Amino acid sequence: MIEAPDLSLAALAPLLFVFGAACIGVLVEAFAPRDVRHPVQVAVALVGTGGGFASTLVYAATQDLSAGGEITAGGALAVDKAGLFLQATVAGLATLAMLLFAERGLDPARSAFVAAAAVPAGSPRDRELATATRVQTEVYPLALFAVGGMMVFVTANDLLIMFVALEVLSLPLYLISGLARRRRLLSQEAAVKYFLLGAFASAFFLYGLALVYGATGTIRLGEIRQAVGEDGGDVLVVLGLALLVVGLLFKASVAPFHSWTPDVYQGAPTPVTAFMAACTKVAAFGAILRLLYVAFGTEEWTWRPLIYGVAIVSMVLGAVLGLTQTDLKRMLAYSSIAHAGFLLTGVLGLGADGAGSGLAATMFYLLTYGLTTLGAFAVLTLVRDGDGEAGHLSQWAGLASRSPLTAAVMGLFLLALAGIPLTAGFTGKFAVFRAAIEEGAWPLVLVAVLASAVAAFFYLRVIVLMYFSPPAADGPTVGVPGIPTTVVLAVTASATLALGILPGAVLDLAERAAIFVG
Amino acid sequence: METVLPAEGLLGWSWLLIALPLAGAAVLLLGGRRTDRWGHLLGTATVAGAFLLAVLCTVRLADVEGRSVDVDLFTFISTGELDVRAGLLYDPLSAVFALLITGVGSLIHVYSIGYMAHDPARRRFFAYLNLFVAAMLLLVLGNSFVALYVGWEGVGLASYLLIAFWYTRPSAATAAKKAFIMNRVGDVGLALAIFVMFAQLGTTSYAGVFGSVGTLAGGTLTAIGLLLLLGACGKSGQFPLQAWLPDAMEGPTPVSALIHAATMVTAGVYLIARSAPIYDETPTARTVVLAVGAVTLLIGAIAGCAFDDIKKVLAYSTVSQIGYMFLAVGLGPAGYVAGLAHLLTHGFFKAGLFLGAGSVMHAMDDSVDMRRFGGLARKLPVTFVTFGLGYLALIGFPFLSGFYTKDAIIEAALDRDDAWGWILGGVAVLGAGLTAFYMTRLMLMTFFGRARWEPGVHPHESPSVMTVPMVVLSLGSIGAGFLLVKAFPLADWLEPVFGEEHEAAHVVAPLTVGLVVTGVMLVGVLAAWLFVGRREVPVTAPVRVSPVTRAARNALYADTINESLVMRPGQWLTRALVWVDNRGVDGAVNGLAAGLGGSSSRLGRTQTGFVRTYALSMLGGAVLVAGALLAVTSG
Amino acid sequence: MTLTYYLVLAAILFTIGAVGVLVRRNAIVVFMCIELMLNSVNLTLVTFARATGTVDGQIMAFFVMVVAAAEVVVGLAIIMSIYRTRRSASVDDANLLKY
Amino acid sequence: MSDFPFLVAMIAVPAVGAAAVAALPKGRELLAKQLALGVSLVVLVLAVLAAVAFDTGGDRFQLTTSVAWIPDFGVDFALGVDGIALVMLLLVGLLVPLVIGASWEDGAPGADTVREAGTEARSMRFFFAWLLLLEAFMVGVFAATDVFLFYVFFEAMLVPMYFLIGSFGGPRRQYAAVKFFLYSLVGGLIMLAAVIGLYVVSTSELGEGTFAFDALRELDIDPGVQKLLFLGFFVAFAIKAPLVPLHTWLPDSAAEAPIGGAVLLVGILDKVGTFGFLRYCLPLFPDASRYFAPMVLVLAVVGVLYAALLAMGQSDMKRLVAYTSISHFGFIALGIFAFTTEAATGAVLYMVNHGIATGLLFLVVGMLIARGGSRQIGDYGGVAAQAPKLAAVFLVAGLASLALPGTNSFVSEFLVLIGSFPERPVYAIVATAGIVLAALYILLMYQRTMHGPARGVVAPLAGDGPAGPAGTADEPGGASATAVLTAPARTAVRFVDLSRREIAVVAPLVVLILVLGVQPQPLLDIIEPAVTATLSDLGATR
Repeated sequence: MIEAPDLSLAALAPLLFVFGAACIGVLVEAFAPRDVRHPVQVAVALVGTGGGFASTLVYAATQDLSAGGEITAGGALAVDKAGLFLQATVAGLATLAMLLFAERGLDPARSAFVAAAAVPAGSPRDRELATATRVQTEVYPLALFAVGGMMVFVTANDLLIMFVALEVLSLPLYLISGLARRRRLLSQEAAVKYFLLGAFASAFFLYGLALVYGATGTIRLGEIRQAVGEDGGDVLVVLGLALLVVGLLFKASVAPFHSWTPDVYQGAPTPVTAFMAACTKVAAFGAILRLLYVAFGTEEWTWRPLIYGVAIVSMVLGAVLGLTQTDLKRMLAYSSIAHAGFLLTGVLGLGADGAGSGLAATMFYLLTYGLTTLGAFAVLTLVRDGDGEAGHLSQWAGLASRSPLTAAVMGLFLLALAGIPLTAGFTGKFAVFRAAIEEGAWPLVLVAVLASAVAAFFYLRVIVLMYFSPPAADGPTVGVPGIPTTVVLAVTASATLALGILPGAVLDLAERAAIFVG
Repeated sequence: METVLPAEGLLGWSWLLIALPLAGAAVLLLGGRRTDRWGHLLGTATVAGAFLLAVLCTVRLADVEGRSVDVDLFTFISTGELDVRAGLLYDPLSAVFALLITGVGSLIHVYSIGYMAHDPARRRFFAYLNLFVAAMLLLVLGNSFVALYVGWEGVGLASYLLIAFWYTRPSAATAAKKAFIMNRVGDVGLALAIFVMFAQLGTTSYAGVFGSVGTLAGGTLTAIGLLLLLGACGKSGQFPLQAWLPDAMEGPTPVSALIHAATMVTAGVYLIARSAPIYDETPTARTVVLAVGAVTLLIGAIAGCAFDDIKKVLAYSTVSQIGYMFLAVGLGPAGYVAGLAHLLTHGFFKAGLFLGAGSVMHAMDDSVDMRRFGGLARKLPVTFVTFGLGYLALIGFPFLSGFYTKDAIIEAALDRDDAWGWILGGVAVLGAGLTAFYMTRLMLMTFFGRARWEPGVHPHESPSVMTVPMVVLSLGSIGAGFLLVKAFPLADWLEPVFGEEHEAAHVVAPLTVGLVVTGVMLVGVLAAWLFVGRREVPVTAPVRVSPVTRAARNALYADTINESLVMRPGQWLTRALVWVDNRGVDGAVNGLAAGLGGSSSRLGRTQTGFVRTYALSMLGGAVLVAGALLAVTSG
Repeated sequence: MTLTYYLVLAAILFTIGAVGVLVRRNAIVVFMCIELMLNSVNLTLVTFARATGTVDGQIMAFFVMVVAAAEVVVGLAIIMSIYRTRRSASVDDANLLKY
Repeated sequence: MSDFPFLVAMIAVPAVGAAAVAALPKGRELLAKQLALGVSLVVLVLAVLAAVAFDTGGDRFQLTTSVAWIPDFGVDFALGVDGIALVMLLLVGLLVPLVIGASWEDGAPGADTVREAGTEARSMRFFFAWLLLLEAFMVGVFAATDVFLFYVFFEAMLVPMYFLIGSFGGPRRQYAAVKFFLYSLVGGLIMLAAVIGLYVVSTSELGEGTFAFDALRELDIDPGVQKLLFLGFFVAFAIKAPLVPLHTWLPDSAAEAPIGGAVLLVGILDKVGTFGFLRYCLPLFPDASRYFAPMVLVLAVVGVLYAALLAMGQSDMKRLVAYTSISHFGFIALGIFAFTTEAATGAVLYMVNHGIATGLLFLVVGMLIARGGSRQIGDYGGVAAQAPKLAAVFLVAGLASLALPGTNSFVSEFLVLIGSFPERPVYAIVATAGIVLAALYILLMYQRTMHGPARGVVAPLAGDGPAGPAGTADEPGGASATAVLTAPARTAVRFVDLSRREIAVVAPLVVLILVLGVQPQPLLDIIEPAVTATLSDLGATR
């Protein structure tokens, strides 16, 4: 007679919201008539993500988290303060991303997504569909599944759950990154690359899981910690740790596991890119933090050099490679690689047994970066030419004189990404650097600041083009954003400013939320 | 030096000496065209007023106990241990200079009214002239080296403005710049001297410094002495900084008379005389002063023999005469008074000579080429007479000013009674001969012989507003020497400053000296008559001449040396540095940027777009990571 | 102990799979190599389950199979779509996105 | 009186003003100007009142305000001024209105026509908005007594200046703007690392981390760490100041910036570097300061001569002035690192005087360029004959920047040299040689542009008749930065003399130059206590 595992519905409510919405979405796809589908799907998606976001906050507010959080679902999930913060971040950012998905005002064909993914790109049917205003809505449930996966990912208390969550968040992403309405070849190529490499990476993760299991006889993070604590890190554990981390670094697009990032970011539909850049980053780093904090907190000195190394490689590579990019999406991809490096300085600030301020700092950075980059991609969707978005730098010349507001907002996001004070980017950078220096990693921080100086160059170049250059002759048109995009821009921009000027409250929240259980 | 009483009564107002001309300058400069009509009168009035005040102050000073008062005005700079108060020191020495400056100054202002009558910018001229008088008075009246330095650079500015008065002439602009720069070189010396004083004594006031000269090490004193000398050389156009003075003749002639003959250029002598307490302690520095004086004396005299530009000749004569003064003050207590006496008399007759030259130019349509003069004696009687008197005084014709003062210097030199003494004495005597030669040459070429005027030139005597000052000055050139040396000995007046005049045991009887000098002088005159007076003066200077002459015509290649030693290397260095800065320093930065860009595009190639390459990089990364970790933990 | 052989075998299979990903051009084959890697992991898990004497490992293996199956579905869909567009399943042909 | 939060007001007023000006509808250029001028004048009044409220005998920091800002980082929004900061604030308050006055005609049709092709005339609203925002940040950077806050303003200052240069600058403004931004950013980021390091040290020493200047001053930091932190701060300030060899951004930026921007850049922004030396490097890292002093002094003295020689080699007036400033910054650094009251006081006074003198020089050069439409010295000649007032002001500015006695700069330069001589005779002697070079570069420029016959873009006077149509055609466009031409030769024009507006702009500076030249003592009395306090933190000898 097996007794049912304990389930704290309150703790699972966020997940239930999202997955529930996802399932409903599938049903809607199946049964709702085409013409109502889009509004319904959008509603469902927003309810799902927004509800997920709200319910995390409600839960955090109502429950007594003095213990740091609860372990539920038969020990599979650890819904703890940090987990909730990350879940909330994911859900919140996802809500904004959903709004971007829902934008219909910009593309003449009323959607950024392909009408019929199955139709071969470039075929006569495809060409006629390209102009038709018919929209396909499967992206919404897919995206919701991904969101759900992410939210599980950051609360997984169990390597296997982590793996499953990894797949649940990845598989839909593979698909929706192939659904661009324009430049379908690129989009499909992105999907293939992302898929193959993603699968390859998850294989590594899985093998690492197996090795750790073999060495410690368990896959519960807490138990792994005990086991490792007792009989130090033998070869299997170390190998396992390495492979697990590799699997996660891939998702976090940290060099040298970054190579998919530029291609996929460039090829995927921009809303999807925004979604990936913001949410996947959060989820991946959430998992990394949890793994290193809970399972290998006592092994700090084992993984420290690893993180140290990849952080440097990632920052330098991202910053340097970004210099010569001519496509904005690709440039932002490299910037995201560099930022992954900065985030790792925060991870390094975890300190022995997570004693350092690294966890709080990294979580705050994730929030700020997510908001800023989401906003930046949102602006990209506005600037268009005959063939979809005008991603080429040269097309942005003199944008300020054509559309001052767009340029101003973009400028704000770029300054934030460059980490200029009074923007969220600076507060985040300061937090992670501080954490790292407290752990004595000042040489790394020195590299980091130099890297961010280099990175600043390509952010500045965009500003120079927008403001100081004469408008290009065949300049792009700046689309008038519909309500959804407007909301996204308003939220992200104001948040970027607010977290730069008065970050106190949120910092404090992150500070108090900086606890993992398990 | 003895305690200085605070000033009261009239002397308390002596700052008006400076304030008056300064106010004049301010009014004229700010007033603009409105003041065109009466500007020159105001300018003259302020200086004349200053002269009266100076006379009164000096009279009052005579019966002040200790004959020296201190006029404390306000705190200029006070921070840390540095406390510079703005104040004046009115003592016999400064009084003498104040009289000279305001006196000659007033005369030249009057003269300028006529001389500049037709210049549209006459107002500006008088403004600058007033500015100069104010600065010069500050220089001589200031009670600290800082105050002196302020005046020092002030007169530098005034001289810059006045030399460049006709600034549309490139030559004038260049000459002005040259003067200012070479002065600045000297000023560096003066500034450093002040720094040393502050570092060693913590003060820069005359009282403070001279009061504790005794506490200073010999080396320090010598350093101070030499640095001060550098400053003096710059301002007084002494070797090696003499080259600017002749070029300064680009300025209007009254300027040459006032600034570059009578007053400013003698500031160096004032500085050394004022710093007597320092020099008395450092024979080394004093010897250098002697050497500088002697060398300059000859350079000036030799160069003076070769030029055909009447003003240049007078300029070099000035250089040479100031050489005499340096030589004198370099002799120490024996020579201070002699030097200052010569300075005063020189102030009279050289100013007179310049005004005369100005009058001649006025008559000759501003030509300065003596080869185009000749036979002007009859046309310009007043000028001829006054100029002639100045000439006689300068060459030391018996019983005129120059005779007394120059002899005094030569006697003092000989009285050293050592090898130096004889050398210096010889140089001085030789100088006297040369002076006689070039001045006689000038006289002959200008006033005698056949008229070699440019066609269309109709010489005419200058208006009385110009001739009167010339007459006054010529009277000075007659009497000043006798008055200062015999009648009312300057020595007694300056006694509070330089102490008792010590009765020197004359090595050579004054009479003998007088005879010898006069003899040499006559030789010079005769030589000049032989070379110039007897035969026809060619209208254009002969080309094929002896190396000596050529050297003299080039002022012993002073400019050439400056150019090849300073200017050329300087320009070269500048050009080189500009290159270094653009290519090197900035190049490094831009190079770094370019390097980053290059490596970026090169690294970009690794992003081949082939999935399998990506996979390879991942696998490689994984292996690397795993290997590293194993190495870390197991090793 | 004999279980080591299984582990080594699994490691070899994993390596073969990884190398296969690198050397094969056809997307399908590449994908099958990845599947091979997953299955080698399954073998490892089962082996360890045996070693520790628990069934966790074997249960995990089932999880992995399910996940792998899901991956196949998604993967084939993606590969098919690009194949129909390009008439080729060679991963090397898909390199419009680079640098 | 002194309870009134002057400093907060001095930051808030221009910040709000900037927003207001930027928010004005298109085409309300005149209103924008008037509003901007009004706001900046208010700031000036506030600055003066603050100076009145300041008690020279009182505490080191006065008019203080402090509210918690980011508790998690231990950051307070803490403001307060000592004598040094106060005089800088006065300078800020003084220069901004003048700059606005000088830029009055910019963007006027006359000026915009000479913008190089391709760029349409930019609305000047944003120019003035950026200017005011910059003023707010400049006030903040000097008034901050919290290192974090200081850093925030320090970096934030870059943005408005970046846009001023980039949007309203000369032909190569893009290059100049980016170069300016990156140079400063590199320094700033390195300083950021040091700032955090300092915070961490304070955490380990005081238990909880703080950025409060007064608390940090009390720390005694291990010498090794001090050196690292010192270098972190020093690099940032040495780039800002700038010291050779980190100077090459300044000539480009100053040359391409609009005149208004150039004045503030050289007059105030760069002073943040020297201010930083004095406020942060010396008191926080005394041992390191003493250890590195010789190195800094060498840089300073080399800079004095090197930059002066380079100035002589320039053919572009704005670049020339920029190089003279670099030379002057050498003097300031010498004064600061000589560690004597006289020298340091002189250095602070130098910061003010240089702002006034070089500010004036830039303004006049701008007025010249506005008329001639060229930055090349070679294109000018004989201007004095046609624009005597302009020439006179130019001369005053020049004399001030060659530190002629009677002008303000003399006092400061004299103090720096005489103060550093007792401690560092060699450096002082070498630096003193610089005064000759100063005379050279100024007089060379003055002679070439003002003296001699009319040349280049200066049309010779047609007899003594009234100014012909050519003269009236070239109504002075103010210190129009946009008037900088790429085309070398431009039709020669009759130069009109200073307009009333231009006189109003330069007059205050001329007066200050002369007054402070004779009566520097009031300023010195404000400065000295702060300096002695700083040096006592350093434990300097005298």
